[in-house]
Amino acid sequence: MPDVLVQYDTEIIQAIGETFIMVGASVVAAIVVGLPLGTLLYMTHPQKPMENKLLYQFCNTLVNIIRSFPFLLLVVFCIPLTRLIVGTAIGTTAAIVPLAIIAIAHYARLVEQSLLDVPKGVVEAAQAMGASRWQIMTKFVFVDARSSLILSLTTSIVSFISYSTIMGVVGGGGIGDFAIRYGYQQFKTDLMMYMILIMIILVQCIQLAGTFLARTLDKR
Amino acid sequence: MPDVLVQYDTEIIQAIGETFIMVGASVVAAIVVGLPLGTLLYMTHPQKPMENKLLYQFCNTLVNIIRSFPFLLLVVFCIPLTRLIVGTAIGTTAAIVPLAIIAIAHYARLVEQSLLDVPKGVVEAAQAMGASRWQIMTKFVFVDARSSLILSLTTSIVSFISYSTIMGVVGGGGIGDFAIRYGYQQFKTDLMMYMILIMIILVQCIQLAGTFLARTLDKR
Amino acid sequence: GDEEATTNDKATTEEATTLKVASLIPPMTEILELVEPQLEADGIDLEIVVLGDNVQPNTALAADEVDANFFQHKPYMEEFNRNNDANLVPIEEIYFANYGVYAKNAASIEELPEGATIAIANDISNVDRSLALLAQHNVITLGEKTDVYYTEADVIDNPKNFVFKTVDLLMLARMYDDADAVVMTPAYAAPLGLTPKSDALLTEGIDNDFAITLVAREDNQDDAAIQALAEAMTSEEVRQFLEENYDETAIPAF
Amino acid sequence: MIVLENVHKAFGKEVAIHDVSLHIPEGAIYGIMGPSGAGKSTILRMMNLLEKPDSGHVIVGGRQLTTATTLQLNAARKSIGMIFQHFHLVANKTVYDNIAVALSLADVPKKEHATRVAEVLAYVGLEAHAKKYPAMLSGGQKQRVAIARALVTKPRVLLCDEPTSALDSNTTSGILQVLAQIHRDFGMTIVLVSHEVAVIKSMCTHVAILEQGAIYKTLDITPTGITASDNTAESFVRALQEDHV
Amino acid sequence: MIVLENVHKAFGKEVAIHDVSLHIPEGAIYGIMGPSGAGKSTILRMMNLLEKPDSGHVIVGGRQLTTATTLQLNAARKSIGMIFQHFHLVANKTVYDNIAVALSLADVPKKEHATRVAEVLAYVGLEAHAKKYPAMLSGGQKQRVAIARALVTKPRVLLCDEPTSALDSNTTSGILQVLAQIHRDFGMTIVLVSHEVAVIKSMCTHVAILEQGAIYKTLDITPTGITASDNTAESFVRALQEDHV
Ligand SMILES: Nc1ncnc2c1ncn2[C@@H]1O[C@H](COP(=O)(O)OP(=O)(O)OP(=O)(O)O)[C@@H](O)[C@H]1O
Ligand SMILES: Nc1ncnc2c1ncn2[C@@H]1O[C@H](COP(=O)(O)OP(=O)(O)OP(=O)(O)O)[C@@H](O)[C@H]1O
Ligand SMILES: [Mg+2]
Ligand SMILES: [Mg+2]
Repeated sequence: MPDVLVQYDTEIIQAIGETFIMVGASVVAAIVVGLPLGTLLYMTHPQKPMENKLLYQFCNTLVNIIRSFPFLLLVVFCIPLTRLIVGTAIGTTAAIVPLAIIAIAHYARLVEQSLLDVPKGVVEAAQAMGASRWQIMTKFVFVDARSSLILSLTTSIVSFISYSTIMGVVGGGGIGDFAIRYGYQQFKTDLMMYMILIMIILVQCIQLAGTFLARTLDKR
Repeated sequence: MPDVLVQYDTEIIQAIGETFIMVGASVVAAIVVGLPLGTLLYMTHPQKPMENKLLYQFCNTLVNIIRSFPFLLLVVFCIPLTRLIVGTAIGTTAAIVPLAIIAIAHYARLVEQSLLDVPKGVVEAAQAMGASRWQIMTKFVFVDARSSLILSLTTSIVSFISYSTIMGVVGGGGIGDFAIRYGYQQFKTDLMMYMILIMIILVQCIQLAGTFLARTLDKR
Repeated sequence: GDEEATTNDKATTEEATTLKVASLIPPMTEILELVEPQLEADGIDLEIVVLGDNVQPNTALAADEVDANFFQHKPYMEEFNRNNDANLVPIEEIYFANYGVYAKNAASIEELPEGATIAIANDISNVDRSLALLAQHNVITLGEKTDVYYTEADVIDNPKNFVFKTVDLLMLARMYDDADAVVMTPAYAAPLGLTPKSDALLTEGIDNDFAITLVAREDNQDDAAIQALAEAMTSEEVRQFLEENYDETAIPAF
Repeated sequence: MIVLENVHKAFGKEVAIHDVSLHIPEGAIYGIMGPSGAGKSTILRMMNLLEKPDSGHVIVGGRQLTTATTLQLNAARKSIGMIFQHFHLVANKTVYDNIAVALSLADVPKKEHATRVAEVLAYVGLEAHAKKYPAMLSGGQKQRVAIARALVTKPRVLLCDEPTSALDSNTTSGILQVLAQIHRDFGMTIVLVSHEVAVIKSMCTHVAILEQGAIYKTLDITPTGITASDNTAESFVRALQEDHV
Repeated sequence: MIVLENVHKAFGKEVAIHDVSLHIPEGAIYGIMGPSGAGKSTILRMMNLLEKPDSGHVIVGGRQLTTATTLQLNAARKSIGMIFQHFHLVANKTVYDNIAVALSLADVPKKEHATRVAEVLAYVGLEAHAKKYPAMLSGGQKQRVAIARALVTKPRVLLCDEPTSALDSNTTSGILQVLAQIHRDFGMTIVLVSHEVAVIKSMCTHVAILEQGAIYKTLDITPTGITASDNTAESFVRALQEDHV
């Protein structure tokens, strides 16, 4: 192993761990909140099962507002909320809050779009069977859109990794921040290159896994 | 108009102009290069009209590598290229190069995914008529996927606006950077809020226009 | 110059306390690392919180998230206090970061061509500082200070029509190739192999307000742990460290 | 049992259904015929309110669907089976799951699913294809899955939109026999949209003929019954060599 | 004209086509029949190589498609029209554009498009629907658009997969008359997959009957000709009241 990696090995391992925590939490937020929010956006669209202009515009504007913030300022804006939730506004745990919020907005938008590509007939079949809205989504629409939802999540995760690199602002750490701090600010170019390599490998693995899973589950 | 806006009016107008230039150039790059790249990703997928594992993996890895870089470091990495293309590495024009590169990778990924949702039958109909690959895409697949492609572009543009806020590092300017520099770093909170409001309005307009256009063009 | 560390009544701390100090980059972080063992001997567990932004260390300090920070000069801190109703207080000036002007293709400021581009940092206090440095050496003339800071608008005389390009602090060093001249701190010049002593066309020297200072809050400024930290940071060991590793770059201010 | 009262439906400026009233008695097998584009599918889709009439009422089993709440409508739809003209199978579900989902929506306990799905798959002759996905099926096989899905819950009302359009006459008579059998056993009401005169004649007791969105005529007829099916290639040879088709 | 030599096709472990050889003479109207799932669509789709056989050869108009380059294959396909069992219309193109795109792929000058599209739309009785999108059409209307799209380029070979499955007998005979007319005028080769014995009998000179992926029998028959079409509601009444169908 190259000297520079040996020299910084504990820091690097810690940074990798921090990235996993931040991105992992974002993924959880994206799935637990972003997926339902995106589903609501889809459902309340005109001519969709829960058509509702007001609710649609509310959710739509909410997502837009979150996505409008320069990410740095979103982090700053979240500080009071972060403090409320995790008790502190600095450190890896604290970084999770703004990351999770942007993750939710980001994935919700892609979910909405994936669901809009589901053929009308699938929804009609569900409605004809008397499926509730919940059943229409879980038993029909999600099933039909599953490979698309997985590809969207994959794309989102890669974006989350990218967002996490900015979390150095509030001491979030992570590989990206490590690369920026040591490699870029302190001109340890070789160290920076190794960190970027780690990120490339990470992204490549996630993308390959996502593409593979999506392709396997796509029976259309 | 609030005093603080009057005081900074020329700077604000300039910042808005810079944002438009940076985002506009990204959009052009996304359409001119990202769309073909995403199309190539789709075409070379297994069981798609130009199935080619090697070419697919090449493009896929390329997109992944770009998307792996912490955005700040991508900006730095691009400096030699930027200098080559626009003659300088600082200023709004220079900011366009890294922004365009990330825009290309970002939109290519969403294009790939949108096209994967096109029903097989559409491609088969084209193939049965002896359509060339170019014709399969332009006369059939893009037509079927057009609303999805527009929604993807809309999502991408909103992301580009977000990316453009980081371009202060190379003196790119723009509303987001203005909000960060004057509003956040100089604690002019009211100014910052106005800038964020401008960004929210901008994003909201783009999203509304995109959603409207996509819905109008969707005849499925 | 600022007040010296005041006399301390309580000389000892009985139990181990944790002291969180926010900082940004070397040599700031290195100084903190250097004094860590000494504080540990005093029963103080020093935790260095590295942040990546010029505002958050103050925000965190004001919000009691950290006990002190070490990254800024006094004017910057005062500006923060003014705008955020904060009560940050300077504890101890540690070193002068000797701001300087560097140029790749000019050996002196006179050699810079008419209309040359000068890259300066884009945050307002550093814009002020960069312009002040140039004014100090009569390269430009600044008018009356209308606001807290000088901005480009305050340049009333610019005989050689220099063009100022603002870029991120982190980007300054990279502009060495691009701009005709760069105004930056030694910390950013060092990786390019540049030192204020031998390469800078102009330097700020030490006769200014811009010493990097240990900062705490009004309510904890007298805490034994803070005082112990201030003491450790002004030790001979630190002075020696700075003189050996940052000659002319970080000039001890104590 | 199924009553349409002055239902009217326009798509943009084009009127698809002009003020149609129709009364379908409980337990009937009711045929709907008419040329392509006459409005057969539209009128059938109104019977479970997939197509909302612009005016008029739809009453199924005594329930006013047109004024029902979503909850009431869902409840009513659970007892109305539908075979779509374009099948509308879920592409990412296997044949088995496409059928089983209808059972789980009808609150049939999970442990009964396997036997009931196997039963309907046997009816439509697809026992061997349970694990396939729709994209792996031939046109007629897809249609038979759609039939199986509608039958599996034994609904009180069965709406069939061209249920045998993709099937050869032997497979068709097989399916029709199953329908007739289920009708005998459960006495459900069947509405059968078909362009095949033979199908209507063999099954229906009542027929409505549509033309340009209006009822041209309703007839009461005596079903001729279904001739035995013989699903072999030889039957095609015989049919081709017969003088009359 | 169309020769299949020992073509074989398996989907996974399931063999869909077992070593089939078939010779379709130039200018023939060749019927393919067989029960649902027999392999009719698969074999038809091999004739323009949409389905690539695992082994064997496909020769159309003297060209070996199985060994052709993409360019050669595309050229060959331009003279082979196809009507898909599931239509495969482009959902975001109007009826007009769905048909016109076939013309532009066949390099027909743009200025001829309007008249030629109008002509085929008249053939299939959809003049009034040119500006509609497929989602606004009834099942039979969609099928007729698919037919019009295949006919508009006047291809040398026409592959039809259940082209009239969604059409009532009157519309069917109208379409068949158009096919017969075009066949008389241009002498193209038509391969007609159908489960309707009447359709095959009225048109075809040769028939192959498939069973489980193999040819059970080929027959030469004399087409009975198409009985005049009468596309009114009254004709349904008459048909229902006739004794024999
Ligand atoms: N969404 C729509 N927008 C516009 N017109 C429509 C729409 N749906 C149906 N139509 C029109 O309404 C008429 C009736 O359609 P419907 O599907 O009920 O016909 P059908 O009798 O089922 O015909 P087929 O036997 O061909 O299936 C047709 O002319 C069709 O073009
Ligand atoms: N992609 C596939 N994967 C697996 N099996 C397939 C696939 N495509 C077709 N088959 C199987 O191959 C057999 C022949 O299918 P084909 O579509 O050729 O039938 P067909 O004669 O056209 O029937 P129909 O009259 O019902 O359209 C069927 O049993 C079908 O299930
Ligand atoms: Mg219909
Ligand atoms: Mg078939």
